[in-house]
Amino acid sequence: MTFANLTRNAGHAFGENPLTLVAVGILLLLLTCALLGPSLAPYDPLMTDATAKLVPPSMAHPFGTDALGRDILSRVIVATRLDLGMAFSAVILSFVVGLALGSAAGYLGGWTDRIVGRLMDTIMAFPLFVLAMGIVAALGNNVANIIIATMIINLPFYCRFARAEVNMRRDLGYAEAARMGGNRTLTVLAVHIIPNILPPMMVQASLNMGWAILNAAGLSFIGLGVRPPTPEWGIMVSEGASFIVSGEWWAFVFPGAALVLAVFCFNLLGDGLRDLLDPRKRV
Amino acid sequence: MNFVWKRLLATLPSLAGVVVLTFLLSHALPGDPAAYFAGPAADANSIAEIREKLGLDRPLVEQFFYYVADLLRGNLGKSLTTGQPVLTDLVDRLPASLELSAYALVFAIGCAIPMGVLAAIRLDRPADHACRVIVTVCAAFPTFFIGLLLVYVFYFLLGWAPEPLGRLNEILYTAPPRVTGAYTIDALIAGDGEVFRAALAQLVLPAISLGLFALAPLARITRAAMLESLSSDFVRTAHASGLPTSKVLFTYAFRNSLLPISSVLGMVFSFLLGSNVLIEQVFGWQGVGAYAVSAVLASDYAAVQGFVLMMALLYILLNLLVDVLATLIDPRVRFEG
Amino acid sequence: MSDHLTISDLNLEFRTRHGTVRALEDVSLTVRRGEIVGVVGESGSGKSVMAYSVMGLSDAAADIKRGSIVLGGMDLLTTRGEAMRAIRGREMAMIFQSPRTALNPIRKVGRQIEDVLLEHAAIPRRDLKKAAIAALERVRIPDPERRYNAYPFELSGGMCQRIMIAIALACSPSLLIADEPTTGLDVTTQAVIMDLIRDKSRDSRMSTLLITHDLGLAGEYCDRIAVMHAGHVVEIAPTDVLLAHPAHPYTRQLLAATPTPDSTIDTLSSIGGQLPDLRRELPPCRFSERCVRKMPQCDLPPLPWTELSSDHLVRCRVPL
Amino acid sequence: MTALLDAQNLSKLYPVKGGAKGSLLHAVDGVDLRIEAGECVGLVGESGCGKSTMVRLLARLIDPTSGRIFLDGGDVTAVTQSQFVASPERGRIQVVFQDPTESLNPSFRVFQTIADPLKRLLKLRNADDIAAKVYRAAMLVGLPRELVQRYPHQLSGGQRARVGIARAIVVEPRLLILDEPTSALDVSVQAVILRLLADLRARLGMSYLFVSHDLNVVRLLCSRVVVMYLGKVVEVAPVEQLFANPRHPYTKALIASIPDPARRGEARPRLDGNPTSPISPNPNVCRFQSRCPIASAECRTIMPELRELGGGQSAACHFA
Repeated sequence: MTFANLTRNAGHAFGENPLTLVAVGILLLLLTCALLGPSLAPYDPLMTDATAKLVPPSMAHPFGTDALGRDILSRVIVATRLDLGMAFSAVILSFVVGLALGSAAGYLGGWTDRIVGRLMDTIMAFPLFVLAMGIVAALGNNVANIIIATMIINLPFYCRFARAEVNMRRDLGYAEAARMGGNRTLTVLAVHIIPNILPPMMVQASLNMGWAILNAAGLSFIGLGVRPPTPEWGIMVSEGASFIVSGEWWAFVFPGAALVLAVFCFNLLGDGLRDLLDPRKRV
Repeated sequence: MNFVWKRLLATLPSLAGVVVLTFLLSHALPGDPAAYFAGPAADANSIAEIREKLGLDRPLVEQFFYYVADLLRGNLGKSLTTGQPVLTDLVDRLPASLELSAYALVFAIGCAIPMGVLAAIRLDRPADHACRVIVTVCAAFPTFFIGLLLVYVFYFLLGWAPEPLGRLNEILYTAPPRVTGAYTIDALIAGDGEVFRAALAQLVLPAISLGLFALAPLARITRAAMLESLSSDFVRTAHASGLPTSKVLFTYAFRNSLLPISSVLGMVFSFLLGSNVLIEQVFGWQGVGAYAVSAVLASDYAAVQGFVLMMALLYILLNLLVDVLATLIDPRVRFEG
Repeated sequence: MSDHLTISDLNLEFRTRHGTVRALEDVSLTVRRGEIVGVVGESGSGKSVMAYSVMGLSDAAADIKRGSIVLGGMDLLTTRGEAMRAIRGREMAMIFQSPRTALNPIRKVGRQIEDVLLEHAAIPRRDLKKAAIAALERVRIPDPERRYNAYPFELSGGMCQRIMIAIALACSPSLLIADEPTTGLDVTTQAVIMDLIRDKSRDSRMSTLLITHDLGLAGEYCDRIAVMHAGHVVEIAPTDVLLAHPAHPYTRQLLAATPTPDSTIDTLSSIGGQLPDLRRELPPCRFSERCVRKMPQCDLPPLPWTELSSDHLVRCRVPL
Repeated sequence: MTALLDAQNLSKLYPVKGGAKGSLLHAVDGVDLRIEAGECVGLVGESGCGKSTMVRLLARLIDPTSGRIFLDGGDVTAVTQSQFVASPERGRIQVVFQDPTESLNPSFRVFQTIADPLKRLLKLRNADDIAAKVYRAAMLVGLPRELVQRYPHQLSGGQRARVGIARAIVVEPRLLILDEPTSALDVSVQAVILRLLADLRARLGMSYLFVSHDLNVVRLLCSRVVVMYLGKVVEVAPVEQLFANPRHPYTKALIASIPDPARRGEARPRLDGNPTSPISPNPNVCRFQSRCPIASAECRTIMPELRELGGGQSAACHFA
């Protein structure tokens, strides 16, 4: 798997899996909402309207309004930036830290490997969502800590992946040849090995993005991190949940659907990216 | 049996890691744990008092020893919200969570493995595509959202499911005498069919919501592992030897797929135990998850810490079980130990 | 000797996303009762594809366009499903390269032999173990009672290949297909395994098809050799004839490229060009683009079989 | 006269994971090896005999447990391998690795692959100088100019092998270690590469250490052959003498195992029995004893040392 394969297989991957194109479409929509959110939203997401509480979807409010009369469509749009932002920051952080720790462990072996391995084992010894809850509870209930918690529970995946990939390539002919060619340990790792593991790592990251979104939203759903009235999908679902028993479905369905759409999009992108890089690995 | 002992020994570092990490979460982080333990309403005086009482003014290492010593005595501290020892609270509520998770797991395994196997055997045919769609959809739905949707459809719209408020409608039924703590089992032990049915009815929606999320990774890995086995050299040998299709599929391909499947089970347990928290929230389930959420929101730190620790122990135990099962499947693991 | 396996005019294509690969074209080959026939060719020549079509184990993307495969009077290409399954393992058996992965890693080797016996031999269950141990004995495995309980990962590559042979020969098939059985094994082990295969086929008058890329190996163990190039059988002859008087230019060049105890670096010569891309439109003779003796008539279809003697056939218009 | 390469009493022992305490895998055990300037030495043995560990030791990719390596009389083991990487000595020994696919960085173009050692070892900075040397190396190995800007996956196996050789010779080493350079190639390609290697040696005056499991290939290029068995050298001899009169029973079996159509049907010695484990072997027992047809009580009490037998031949056997 190399970047060169990427362009080579692009045609086939898109041709055979049109869903990837759909995912790219959803991604563009999400990115637009995330970047331009407030200016796209028809209403102020925080503006309450006592006269229009729990209005069903209509022309004026396509997604209806919530218990305080706020426009749900506007809130869903504006929340995109926060939800994707939290997941994306967490994924980027765990990607970078995981790559650094994992490749050091995989390439150097010995004590580095043992310490890093033990650390990751300890994280993995917890049910991850529970650990995230514990971390947020300990560090303090705010958005930054949601990101940190999500990053920590994602870390082992990147770290182990990078370790395995580096370890596998360390003794491969081209790494040994690089050493024969006068590359020092760090150069072999940085110039010859890491560029070759970036593409599979990126597939991993893309597949992971959906999971990160679910985790961040899950934490908000139980009341951690984001505080009302900030628009955020998880918290909106949680607020809307109280009105199910009285039949006001729109309050929880639309933010929930936004979540599903985002996760769905990144899962498909990850699958598509994997096919692009290595069509044989398709499962 | 030798292997089991070795594997048990191998969990010790994990256990140690878990204990250290939970300790660090409460003691070594920024912020004043004494303030946490004292609760939001405490004044400076009582915080200082608590700090001394908890030994928080002593060096970290010393505190750690006290912490471990307390753990060994089963002392997880007192919960602020319930006023009871945390251990009592947890033991009280654990069966509810376990019961729910067990049903969810049975549901997930029961659906995912046949689905994955079928998809692999019928590769690129309608059954495979259907499986793929189900898996993709399940993987994209947050557990809590599925739960809410199911409640809306099956309780509000159709009226098939009972009201999503806990484990048993306490107005109509009385809980069976506690033996295991799991209502369905206790009801059966008490021979009370009506309560059993009622408890089961309460379980259906939350168990399915929980199970659906675990279903996706399991079905995915089953399909992948089966495909791997089916394209392996030894399955080719089995075909070349003219063995019956059923034998090739089960004795040769499926048995070999169990190993990768069991290695993903650990991940699935992690999902289940984590999502339990969310689902208990949605269905008003009186389990440890709901207890932990209210503790977190009330800054009831001893309770949260106890919960995290217990979940980690439970998870380690489950993984141990899976590993022991894996050795029964694969002789190589036994030898490499 | 009578013909036991007859492959005639076999045409096989693979449908891939990059186009149709014409993997076999008009392949004909016979194996007589008790004879060892070698099929020699470089990678991509189609020798394994042919072997798999005999066993009915072709890839799902393979499409047999034309031709027939007859084993002992039975048309294998029209035999399907259960009937084919009954033949495999009993009438014909196959051994593979990399024997370690060809055995089920989590099943005792003794049980894997029993699986075949249970299916094809009328042996009562209580005698199965004895029969399996006897099968291990027949392939000269020392201490067969202990090996019965071994898992493949506990055995060496050579030992695994003997187990494979024991599985293949468990029901005394009349045809054995050996697909590169010693590739990846040490040369000393290779000799032991090949001796075993030769002895077994001699003992029981079993026909053997040996697929290999090593002309030297085929030369030592086979009665006749078929040379394949780019999906064509280009020459078939008794071993000594083929080695001494190759008639096809490809055979001759392959011989010249194969190091033997007598060759020197100066006598070693290579074959120009590469295997043609089997997805393209190809000339009648698929070797013509690499052939130094190419003549204008080589481009005229159809490519004939030239019979140099009753036993020596070559697919070349202008044989040497 | 000082030899180009002189390895003395070289050992590499690996601790065994999960084994009994203090158990060591004896990969290479007290090996002496001399290579004269301009000489081509073959190193043969079965898989697991320590050939590839020897390659890595001599190439200074790993540090020996004990022993010294002198290059042109200078001790290159005086510094650790990680310090050695940057020393000017590094360029004087280069390796052509076994699998041409694995040994090329998939994300480097051919040009980058060949240029990398120039930049690192010769510290060349001038782009024109680098390009000149890269194209010259490509020309030497017969790699067409237009392929130099391609990625490895766009090349055939033979072309990749040429790139691997070009990368090794571009820094003009004195000693080229060839680690099974053709084992992954088809015979027709193998022939080309072997001739290329012979030609390069003549033109550039390098010494070769040619590592292979195939004696027929080794004899084409080498003047002297070293035979290893389980980490020990069992026989050293000029190539013709080794084939004509092997003295160690292992060498005899090895040569007898080479498939040879000329000797079909001849009864030749075969190696059976279980090889001794390389993990902490008894130092007073001949390593080959368990498979040896002529082993006696002496072999189980005294480890035979390598003995000079005259004519440049030596063997480690009591009965040689």
